[in-house]
Amino acid sequence: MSNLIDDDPRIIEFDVRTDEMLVNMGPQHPSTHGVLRLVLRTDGEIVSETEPHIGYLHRCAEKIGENVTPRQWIPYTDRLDYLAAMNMNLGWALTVEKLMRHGVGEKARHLRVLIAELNRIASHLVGMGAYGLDLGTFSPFLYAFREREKILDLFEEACGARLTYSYLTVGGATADLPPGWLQKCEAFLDQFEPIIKEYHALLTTNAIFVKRTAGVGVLSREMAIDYGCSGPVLRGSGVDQDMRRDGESLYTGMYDGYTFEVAVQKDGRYPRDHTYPSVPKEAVLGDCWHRFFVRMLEVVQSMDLVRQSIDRYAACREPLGEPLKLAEKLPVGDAYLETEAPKGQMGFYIVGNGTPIPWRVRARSSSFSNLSVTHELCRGCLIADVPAIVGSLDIVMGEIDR
Amino acid sequence: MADFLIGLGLPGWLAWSIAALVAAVLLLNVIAGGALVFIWAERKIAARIQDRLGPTRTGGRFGWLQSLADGIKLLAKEDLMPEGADGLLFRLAPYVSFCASFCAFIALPFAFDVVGQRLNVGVFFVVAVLGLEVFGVILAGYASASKWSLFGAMREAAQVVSYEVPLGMCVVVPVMLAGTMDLVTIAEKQSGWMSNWYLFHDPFTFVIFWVYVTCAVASVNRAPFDLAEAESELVAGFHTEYSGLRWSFFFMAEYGSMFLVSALAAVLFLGGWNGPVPIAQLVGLSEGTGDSAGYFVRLLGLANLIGKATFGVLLMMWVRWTLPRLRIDQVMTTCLKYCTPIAAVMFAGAMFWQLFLPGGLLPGWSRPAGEIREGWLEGPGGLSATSAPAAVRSAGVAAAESSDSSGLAKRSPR
Amino acid sequence: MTGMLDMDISSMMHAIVPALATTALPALPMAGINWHSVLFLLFAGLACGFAVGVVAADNVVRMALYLVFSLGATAGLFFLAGAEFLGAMQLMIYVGGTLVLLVFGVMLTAQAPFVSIKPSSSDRTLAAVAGASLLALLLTAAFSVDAWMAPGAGVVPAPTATPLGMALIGVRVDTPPSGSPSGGRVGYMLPFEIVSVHLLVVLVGAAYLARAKRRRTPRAIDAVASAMPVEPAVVATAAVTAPGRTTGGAKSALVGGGR
Amino acid sequence: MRGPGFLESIEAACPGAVVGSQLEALDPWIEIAPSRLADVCRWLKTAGEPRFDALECITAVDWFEPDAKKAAKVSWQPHLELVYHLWSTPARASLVLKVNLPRWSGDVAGHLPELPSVTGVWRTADWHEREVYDLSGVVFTGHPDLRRILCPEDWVGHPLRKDYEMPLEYHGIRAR
Repeated sequence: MSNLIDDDPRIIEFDVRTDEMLVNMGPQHPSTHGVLRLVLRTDGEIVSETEPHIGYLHRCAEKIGENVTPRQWIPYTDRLDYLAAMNMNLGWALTVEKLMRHGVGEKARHLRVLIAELNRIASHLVGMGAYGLDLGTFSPFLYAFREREKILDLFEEACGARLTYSYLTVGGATADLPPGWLQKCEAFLDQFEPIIKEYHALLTTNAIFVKRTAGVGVLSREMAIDYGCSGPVLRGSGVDQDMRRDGESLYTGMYDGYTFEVAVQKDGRYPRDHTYPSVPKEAVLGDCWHRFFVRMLEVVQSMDLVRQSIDRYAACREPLGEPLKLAEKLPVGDAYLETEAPKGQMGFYIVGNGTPIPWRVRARSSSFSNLSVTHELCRGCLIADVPAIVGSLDIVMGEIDR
Repeated sequence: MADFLIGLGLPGWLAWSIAALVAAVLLLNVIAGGALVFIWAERKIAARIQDRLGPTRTGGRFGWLQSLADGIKLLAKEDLMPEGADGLLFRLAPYVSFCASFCAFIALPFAFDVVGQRLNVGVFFVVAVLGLEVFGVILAGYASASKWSLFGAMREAAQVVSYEVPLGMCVVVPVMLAGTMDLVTIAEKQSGWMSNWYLFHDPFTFVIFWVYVTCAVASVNRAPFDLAEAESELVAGFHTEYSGLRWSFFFMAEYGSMFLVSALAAVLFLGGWNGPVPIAQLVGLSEGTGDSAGYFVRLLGLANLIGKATFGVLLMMWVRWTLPRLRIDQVMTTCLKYCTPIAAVMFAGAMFWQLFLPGGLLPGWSRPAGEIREGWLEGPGGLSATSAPAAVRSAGVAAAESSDSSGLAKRSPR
Repeated sequence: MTGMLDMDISSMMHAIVPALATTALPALPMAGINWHSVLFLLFAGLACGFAVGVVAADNVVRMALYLVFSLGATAGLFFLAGAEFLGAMQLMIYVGGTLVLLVFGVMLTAQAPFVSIKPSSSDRTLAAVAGASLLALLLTAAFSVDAWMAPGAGVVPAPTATPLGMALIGVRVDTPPSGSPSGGRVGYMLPFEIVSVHLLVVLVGAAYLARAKRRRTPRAIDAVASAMPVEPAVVATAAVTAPGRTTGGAKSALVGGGR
Repeated sequence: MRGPGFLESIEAACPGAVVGSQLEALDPWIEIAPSRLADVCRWLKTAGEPRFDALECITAVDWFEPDAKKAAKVSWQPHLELVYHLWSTPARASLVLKVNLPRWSGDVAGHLPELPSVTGVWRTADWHEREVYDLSGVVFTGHPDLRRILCPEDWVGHPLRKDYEMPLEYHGIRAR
């Protein structure tokens, strides 16, 4: 048997005699998107093993959830994925409404689609900008943040906050949109439409960007599902799954009447790729480039959704409806609901025991599972690939550590 | 200069040392001043590319005192040294890098005869000294006693050493066209209209220019090749642990060598101090027609060279703020699989072009470059004309026979 | 090799300075100080001082640094002697090439960050003896050559690069043409190429000797195995594409219904 | 074979594994015997129809009322309930498994309850089980690398337990 191993060319590796080095990337590191510590076992530049250490931002939000009423826990959901706080609020609000079997009016439904998709655009813009930073180019980051500022201004007008909104709450939203907001939102969309091409020119079709991302960190379909990845990471590997279409009926009900295509490569083609650059030949399905490209497509998809929701929201005449009373008693039982947050499927689980305060609150984070793939993807890559791969997973530490 | 001081009654040796000192300080400050301007320019250009304003408050509307403010901040900042660092090497590294990058300017001709020291091996000397700058980086990376700086130093050394090969090959083509390594002569050969620039001399040289630009950007560690201080991977590479004045020396060294590399490109390919349109000749002025005219022509030449070099530096800044960074193995493949073979092929092409079409495509149009440039072959002591092999026999008189008195140069061996 | 010699020639310099005052600089109207010898003293002092430093230092990296400065000062000496090409060559080949690799090697192999080499006292005496004897040999040789004792015989400050270039292709300038009509003698090109090929062979040999037969780490093995068959075709076909977009949401498997 | 039939197919595949079920709840669930959990999960992923190829989330709910007054009125016995949410990508269907564990193994305070690990079935369980071990104190036998994931390695106690007392100080930092 031993000589068999000796002859197998894949086994033998001729290399200058070197010994391996353990290197810490993080927790204070410019490219780890927050306080993530990656222990790399490197042999020269080749990374043979990566081990993520998390928990630096752990605030045990779930324990607090067992001491406050659901509406009081909304601000804690803001701080889970602080780049997409609206989607977090929405996820928690829907879960509580599912437990209490409390429906929401048409106007509130359309408002929620409008705000959630707008926040998805803002989150993907940060993802795209930060990814440019990971690969060494600074300018796309500023272009992305310039656009994101405009969205934050819109949110500030709607709910007064720019990052942690606590706006979408159980039973609708804390307040209705101010007059004239819809026109401002439409104006933003109109001027944002042509700018998308700039981002494609700056990054997606940039030769060096393609060289740094195509074929790097290939996540096969089976491994993505096995590791519980979700969102753009899953769709980047060609799995046609989007909770807005495949999720719980309560959540997909919110998107009834909206037409959108899931941004995933089906039999070699992305939906509507006539208006986007074609896939470069080096790109393998499931690599960093595809994950990035899915996010860029989702930005346009969300813009369409926002336009549709503006029209529907404007058509509703009746008032928004009152959010839940603070001391409302929770029925006995439990409820779990997964929503499509920008980073992936964000699940909330609540156990009620008849008192207004839930017995157990659980937040299933999408980045938590997405990050767990890192040690598979970063095996045998170069040091410069580690930030590229971790950046393509678009993780947020607040959501992972809870 | 020295004679003037002797006139003042200073003892001879004191006068000469002061003159030498003045020349050295003048040269040093031209570059240091240039570096300051480039630091400010980089902030402004980066701002414009990123759709923002850049410094606007420090000193007037355009924030042109920003570099001064940075300088003062760096002076006031505490010079930290990590606990495990090797004291001597840590302190020495920035100065090694700084001196290497600045001492290459001795051989660079700013105007007709305005050159620190007219070396016969000018080009070779500049490329050699450019290779020394990597020492400062290696020592800094090693002495900072941190794994990340070591990585940065390793990458920098590997990159700069391997990019010297194609850089050397690109530099050889203009030397071959001019027939000498003396930068002053190379620039003189390109005087006259813009068509005399070596850039347009033949298609091969044109391609070699762009390969030179790539290799220069890589050997100066800028833009897509700036792996040594890749902030997204190595925090800040070799100068992570530096702060304050020591860090500013690295910074000056980087901008100094950026200016050097683009000035070298200007001299070798873009006609040095000769402007696109030979205004001095048209107006009838030349070095010889008296002091003030000579002074004006040299000033014009200085403006030309600094303009071209600044254009080169701005190009590097523009590239830096738009392109992402390459990976170390891609940097190496571009060097070994793209730059070197292309440079080799173009060099061969330029050689054959030189052999078969010495005067260029339109004989009348551009000056024949085929004759011997070194006058010493006919001069006393050299080989007698009869014995020189046919290929080398000179047709015209070498242009190097210009007057060799130079304000700056202490000695100039013709 | 120059670094290893415990060559302290400062004492020797006073004896032969007037002899070596080659006036590469044109005789300038400067009374008193002869700049050339001042600079010569400076560079020679630097070269020898750092050479002593290399021998005396116990920290490997410092040793390498002193070697860099010593060879740099030697390059200065070449420039002083008017051999500009040789000076630039020394800077590029020795300091810019060889010593970069040497510092590289030292950095990578220094296990403890600052490995220090402490020669035992017996080694020191042995080295001192060998050094002193070689120094004595050199001194006697230097003093026995009369030409060197005479004041410098004004070197013609001819440009140094072109004659070397010409010598490569056969136009020898060092000896007057020996009357043969061709005048040219065999150039240095052939020996130059042979030496460079020889060096290349040496480098390849060194790399071959340093290789290590090493089993890949087990994870690397399956990484290689898994990396191989990943063609886009394989991955794409595996993607189970659900038919069309069902508007209804997912049902729990237990409740039934579904597609 | 969906709906009620599904329940019978699991019992057929793993006799004696299903201990109870609740089909009318908001999220219908099945209760599995702790020892048979790994077999049921492996069957669900490989042989079941539809294939549950993704484990979404593992939650540990600590049913224990710390203060005596309320404890008297409560209808359930103190126990630790683990909830597994599964998801089938092809069929886009979800499934909830529940497992009841004693709060302390052998009711000896301090001995953590044991449960077979499902990292063999789904790779994502690796981190989720580490988190449940870290915050709720459940030892997963067969887990390749069971150590704390969110709290520091040397943290004492399991925060999400109802009877958890925050330590007074941790490495000199005042905690309460």
